[in-house]
Amino acid sequence: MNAVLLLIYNAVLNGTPLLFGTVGEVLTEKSGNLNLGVEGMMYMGGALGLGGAFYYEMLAGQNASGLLAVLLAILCAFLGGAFGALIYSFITITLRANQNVTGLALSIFGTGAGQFIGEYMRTTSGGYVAISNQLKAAFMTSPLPAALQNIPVLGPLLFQYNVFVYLGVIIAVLMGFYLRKSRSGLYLRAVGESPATADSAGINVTRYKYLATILGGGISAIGGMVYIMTIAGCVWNHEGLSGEGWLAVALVIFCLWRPISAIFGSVLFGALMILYLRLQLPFIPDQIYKILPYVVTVIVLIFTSMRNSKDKQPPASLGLAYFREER
Amino acid sequence: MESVHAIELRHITKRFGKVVANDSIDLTLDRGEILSLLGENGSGKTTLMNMLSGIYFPDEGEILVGGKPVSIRSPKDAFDHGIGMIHQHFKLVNVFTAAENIALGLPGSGRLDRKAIAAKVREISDRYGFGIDPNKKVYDMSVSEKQTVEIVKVLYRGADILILDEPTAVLTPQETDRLFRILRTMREDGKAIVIITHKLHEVMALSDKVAVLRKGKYIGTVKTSETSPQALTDMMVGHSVTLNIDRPLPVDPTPRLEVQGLTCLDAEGVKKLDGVSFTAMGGEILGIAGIAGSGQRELLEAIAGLYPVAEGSILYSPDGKPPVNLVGKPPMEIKKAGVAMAFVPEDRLGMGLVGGMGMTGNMMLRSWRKGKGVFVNRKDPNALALEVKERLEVVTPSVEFPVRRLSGGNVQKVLVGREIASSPTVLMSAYAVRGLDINTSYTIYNLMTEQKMKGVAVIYVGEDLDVLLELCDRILVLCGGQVSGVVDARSVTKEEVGLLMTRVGGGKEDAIHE
Amino acid sequence: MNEQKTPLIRLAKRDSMEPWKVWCIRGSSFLAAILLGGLIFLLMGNNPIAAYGTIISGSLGKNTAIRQTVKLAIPLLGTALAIAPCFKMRFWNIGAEGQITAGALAASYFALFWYDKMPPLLLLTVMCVSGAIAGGLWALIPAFFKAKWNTNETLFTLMMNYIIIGIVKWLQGGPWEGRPGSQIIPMFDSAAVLPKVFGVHCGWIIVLVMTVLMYIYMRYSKQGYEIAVIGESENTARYAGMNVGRIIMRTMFLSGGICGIVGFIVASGANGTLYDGVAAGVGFTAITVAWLAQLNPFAMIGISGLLAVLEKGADTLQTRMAVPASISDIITGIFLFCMLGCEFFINYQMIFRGKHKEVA
Amino acid sequence: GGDKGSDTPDTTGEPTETEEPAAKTVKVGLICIGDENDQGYTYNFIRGKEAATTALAAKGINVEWVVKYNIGEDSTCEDANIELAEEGCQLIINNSYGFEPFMLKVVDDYPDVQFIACTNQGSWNDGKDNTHNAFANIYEGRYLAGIVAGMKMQEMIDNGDITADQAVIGYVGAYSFAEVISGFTAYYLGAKSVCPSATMKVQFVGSWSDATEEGNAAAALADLGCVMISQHSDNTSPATTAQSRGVFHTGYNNDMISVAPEASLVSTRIDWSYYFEYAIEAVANGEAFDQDWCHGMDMGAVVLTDLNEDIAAPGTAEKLAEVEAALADGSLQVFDTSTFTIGGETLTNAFALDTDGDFTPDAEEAVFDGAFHESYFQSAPYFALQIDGIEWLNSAF
Ligand SMILES: Nc1ncnc2c1ncn2[C@@H]1O[C@H](COP(=O)(O)OP(=O)(O)OP(=O)(O)O)[C@@H](O)[C@H]1O
Ligand SMILES: Nc1ncnc2c1ncn2[C@@H]1O[C@H](COP(=O)(O)OP(=O)(O)OP(=O)(O)O)[C@@H](O)[C@H]1O
Ligand SMILES: [Mg+2]
Ligand SMILES: [Mg+2]
Repeated sequence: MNAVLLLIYNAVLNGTPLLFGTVGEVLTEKSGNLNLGVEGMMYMGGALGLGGAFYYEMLAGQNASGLLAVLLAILCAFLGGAFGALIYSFITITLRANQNVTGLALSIFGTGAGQFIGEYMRTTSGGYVAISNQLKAAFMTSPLPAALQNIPVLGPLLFQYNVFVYLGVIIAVLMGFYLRKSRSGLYLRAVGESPATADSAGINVTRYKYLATILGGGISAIGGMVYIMTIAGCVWNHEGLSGEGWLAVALVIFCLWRPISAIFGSVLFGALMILYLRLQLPFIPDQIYKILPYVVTVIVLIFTSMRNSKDKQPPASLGLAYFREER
Repeated sequence: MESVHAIELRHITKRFGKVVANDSIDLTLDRGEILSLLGENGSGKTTLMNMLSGIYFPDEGEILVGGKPVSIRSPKDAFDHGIGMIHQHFKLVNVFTAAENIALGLPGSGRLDRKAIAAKVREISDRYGFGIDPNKKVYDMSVSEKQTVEIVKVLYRGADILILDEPTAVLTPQETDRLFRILRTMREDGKAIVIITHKLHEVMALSDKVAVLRKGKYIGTVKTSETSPQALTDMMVGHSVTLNIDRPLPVDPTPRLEVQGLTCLDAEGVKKLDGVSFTAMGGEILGIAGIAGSGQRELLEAIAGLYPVAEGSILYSPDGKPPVNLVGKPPMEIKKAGVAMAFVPEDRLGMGLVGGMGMTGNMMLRSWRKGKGVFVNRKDPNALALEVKERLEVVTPSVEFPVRRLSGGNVQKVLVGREIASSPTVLMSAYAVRGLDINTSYTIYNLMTEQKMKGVAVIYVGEDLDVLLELCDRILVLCGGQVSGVVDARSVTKEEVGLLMTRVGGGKEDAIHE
Repeated sequence: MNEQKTPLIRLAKRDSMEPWKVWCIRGSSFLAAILLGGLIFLLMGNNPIAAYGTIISGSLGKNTAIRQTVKLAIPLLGTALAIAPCFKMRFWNIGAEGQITAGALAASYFALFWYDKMPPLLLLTVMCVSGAIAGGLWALIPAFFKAKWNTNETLFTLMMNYIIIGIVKWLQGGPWEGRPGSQIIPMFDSAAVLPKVFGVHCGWIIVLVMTVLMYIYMRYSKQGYEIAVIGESENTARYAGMNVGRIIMRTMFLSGGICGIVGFIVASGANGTLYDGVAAGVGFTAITVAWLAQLNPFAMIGISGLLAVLEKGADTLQTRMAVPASISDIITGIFLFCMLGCEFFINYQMIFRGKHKEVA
Repeated sequence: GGDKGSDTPDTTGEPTETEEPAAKTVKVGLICIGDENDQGYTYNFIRGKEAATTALAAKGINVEWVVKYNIGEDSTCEDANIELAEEGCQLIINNSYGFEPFMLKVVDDYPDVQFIACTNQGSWNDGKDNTHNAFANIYEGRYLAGIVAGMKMQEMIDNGDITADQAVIGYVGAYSFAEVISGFTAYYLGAKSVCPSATMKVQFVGSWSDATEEGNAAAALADLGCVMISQHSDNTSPATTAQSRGVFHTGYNNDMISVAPEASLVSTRIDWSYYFEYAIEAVANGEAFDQDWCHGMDMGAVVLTDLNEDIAAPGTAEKLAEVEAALADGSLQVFDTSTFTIGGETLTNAFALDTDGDFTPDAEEAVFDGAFHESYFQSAPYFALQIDGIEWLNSAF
């Protein structure tokens, strides 16, 4: 494989946790909820997802099935994120508290809870929390037939990824279709744009907001699990997830609230994060090189705002609580 | 045994904090009937109707639909009972197309069939003669187009109890006529219709019955055929009032503002004003007539320094000083020179007022920069707020109460009251009485005349031709961003003005017969 | 009416509430947080009473503890003050972290390279002013684009944090590094260190003075009024003759400037050196402080104090009761949730089914 | 005696029953940059603390520990030192390099308290009596780990899995800091001693602990053709990445076989218990102790974790035993100047100490008797040279 191919391959792997985080947050934000707690939810998802696979293997021992472990990890991670999002939803939707601050509180709470679960598993199991190689394969290697994987160039470019890469792309595409083509997706966007309008049209605003936020939180949290089970090698590393959630929040704006664009955005971010390792530039100090993803984000941000288009705006009611009797 | 009413309200009470918006109201509505709901600003009309459409839930009382007590907890419940409402403030998603807005909330399968919806929307708008493009985005629409979408939305759902909250406030006379035709057809179909409007001639022309509210209380219902505008006004206000505009002759008119060849482009480069020229005199009221969106708004904003000017000049002559060109001056300097604008935009709180602040804070919007030093003066604005509250009878618990929570008409009073109080030499007002009840409207007309008598050059953009003809000294007619005529309001007829309003680029020469 | 169908609970907005009730609600939410937190301690096998006792004694029990708690509260309060005008203007500045760092960077430059070239008082003044200017300029960048092209400031300011922290990392490992490879910038000369008053560097006096000034500024000044108007509606502000773009930039410069001063205080007063973690998450926590205080500067003193007590207390908790640091994050989260949620009961009224009287 | 359960690390040493009057109690403060959950750097100190407590109890010395976790390299460290001193600790241990400047702000106020800054070097020229530095000869452990790696690569060459010039080691380093440079140079020399064709590429990641960066760097190194990965950083992600890329790995700070059984050959770590025991005992007896302490395998201060026999090359254990013995009797020098060159030249002189505080060594000749003497003049490593065969992919950190 040549360097470019390797860069793309690794960028995709590196971007996949971000993709889940971003797509989940897109769904949340489309309902008008700005949940800054992605970092916290990803932490919970990471810890619980690993926990699901870890304890399953402890129970099942040698007979543990890889597929089941993957499904369990997804489920546990989803539930963890959904739980965090539920707290957030209750406070912002039902109790109508400020979304920015509640999100920040959730990221404090969630990182704490995630770390705690990781530490708890570590102390009770007396060492690293890790799963066996046999199960790891289910998480880290491609589920596709070898014939496809071995095609030159296309193999590594398209078919050698772990299962979550494909899952992430599928979720993103489905969500893109859901938002653009389906009736319920239209209603959801209406809730995010103008809850008063949606409400007066008979759409249950509260239900849409709750469902989108909880579902979105769950999907974001799967990203945390994907991070732990692929990039971190199925091991709990203390504070290992730091920063992924914030990047995901940034990516949502970067991709202009479009799940399909999030696929490309996450690969780009994944590439920018590792570029300094793979394309050494003698004239830039590495610490400066490492801020490249952020600089690029800023530049893209400026350019998109200069070409101000009405269709590329955040959902109009993003961040605002809705109360029917408010005028 | 009494016949079954389409809707019956019994002892409906609704409070907002200390404000009793509706106080034990009883009201009935029958099928095949159009009911006008009349009342001064803040008398609780919108609130009452919102309880039918599921936006509010009554504190006390009961609602019967078709004779059965029902509980309307949400707009969905209202739809289920066949109640559809067109709200005073648009309920549309800006980034959606007309068709998407119309499809909102409808039951249906997973996939959204945009084509089928668009087809049905076309069918409805063809049937009633609306011209709407299902694929046009709301943000590209004019106010009346948006209003049309709102109406189609309700028609699409096939509601048989229809509530319209001030639907005509933003429509042109032609559009209003078309709407009324539709409403009459629907009445024939046996639908029950409630319409809220402040325009008494519309009430007289359209409705079968009129129900009057005053300060949250139900006053009574009368048959339209048995009443008159004067009688209705007396009922609304609670005592006898005289409604006429007193139009003294201009005193010593001196040129104040001279606009020459004014051309303005919008963000997309479309000409919004095209070579507009006129002179506004101190001591007279210059009316500006035109179909909505003919450039009135841009004209006033350009004079106030809020809209970029591509070409032309705006010469302002202060007392005893040589004229200055206002083009290119920041709004602040223009204001300091004495050009004030009471602009009542389509979105009431979007410009001109700060929704979250009380009246005092809003009065400060004019005076905040006054005085040396870094601190603002709160005393004077507070006194002014109290004065405006008293003078224009603004219904508000206190001058610190956020104006956002006042009723639409009261919001407007605050704005107009403040502008007049700034003792300008040029006073521009656009749609100053939009949404105001008749009593308050006349108060405002009289205030304008009072200003004129003080030597102020008043520019009055209005919608109601009758009022324009009665109030103004001269009328400038705009059509498609161009001046299609300047006429003497005392001699011109309504028909002549109406003609000029639709004559695009119309011959200036023959129209000017001052 | 058909009682069956009446909603079980309805909501109505309240106009106002007597202050004692407001405080009762806030008090009970605080109590609820304490109980929930206690439950967590209990689940983890710790005695909740002992745990809370440790938090209190660890943060306020001794003079040294109080000093450290105050030291934690200083940047929190200062930054919350800085954020307040932006938030009032609805400019979501989540870049305080970066602005603090920028201020610390500029102050450090003078501390490191100019300490022997001017008298101490002048040096400290120069450090403070340069910190303010650097923080202000760092904030001005997103403000400029916001004013010019309405560029989304939430993301922009967030990115600016990472960028300036990256630059400090570079200085730390590059031009300003002490021992090669150590990533450590040498300590400042004593001339560049803020003196102590009552055992804590005098930053606390600076932030208290700023609290009063900020209160007056937001409440009574013309600029404060401009900020409030813009926060409500930019169009209205324009209509009133305000130069919105300039005010946005000015306010952000002020906000960044205060953050820069906080950066100077932390670098010079607390650490005596510069490193990439100089802001240490303060920028984010201060947002919760500012918001919970409802942008009231005096209330911020209390809230930042409370969070500092929690933070310092949690530190002691880990030392004395082996409660892991993650638990303290969980507890802090619960406190924030409760305090955020309780405002609902102040702003809204719940009407239960059957509570309203029927008029015959 | 006291219990030493890992969940009550702070109260160990509290007398549970009345002991002989001879028993002494020492109150010791420990300030940590993380907590045991990092399973790496701080965890090593906690393990050392527990082992030392047990050992001292046997000698009739009770240790009462007060441990502060998650302290930053900023003024909170100064506060922690003050707090511990106020609480009556007779000995305060700072576990991170960056703590020293903050510790030094405090030491004058408590002349009776002994302060230790692990891995740093301030006591050399700060002119104070109550400051100490300590480190272990971790380069010895690295050298041994290098031998394990080298033997594995040689086995692969011999099996024909790779060619001789494909024996490339990838090293994930935190910063281009003497401690790191000294470590990977020792490691490389160890590998080269058994696999002469070995070369090494070093990727610095700019962080002591960042799982993502470390994993990404390991992946980049594997993609560059490295068949062996090692690390000087805190997380397991280099190990797991090595396994997922089908290459081998040797670790640091902790045994990593459980997380990457197919890749992790061995790890090396510091065992702090010997130093703690030594220092605390001295304090208990009111004696002075070394202001600058450094020991290695001779005292067991550096240990090699269990060898992964399943994948290690045959004969590795025997070779290790042989080299360990040679190191112990001094017949083998890790930085033997005959085994490496710099720019093609043999190293003949290098300074060890910085006496004027400008952060560059300027005194005490480190090269003598045919070897560079690491950690001989001061505990903190000072080998910061770039030798032939090691390619620095980036050096800006
Ligand atoms: N990937 C996406 N994610 C979320 N929202 C989207 C996405 N793409 C488009 N939208 C939104 O959905 C709406 C409709 O999208 P689109 O432009 O595809 O409509 P269309 O052209 O009518 O659809 P069609 O693809 O059937 O031609 C737009 O208002 C846009 O804001
Ligand atoms: N959501 C609300 N919150 C607080 N007060 C309200 C609310 N809605 C209405 N009010 C108050 O109730 C009263 C009646 O308002 P309403 O909007 O029903 O008047 P209206 O008759 O429709 O007036 P207008 O003709 O100006 O539209 C007003 O005093 C208004 O301030
Ligand atoms: Mg109304
Ligand atoms: Mg020197």
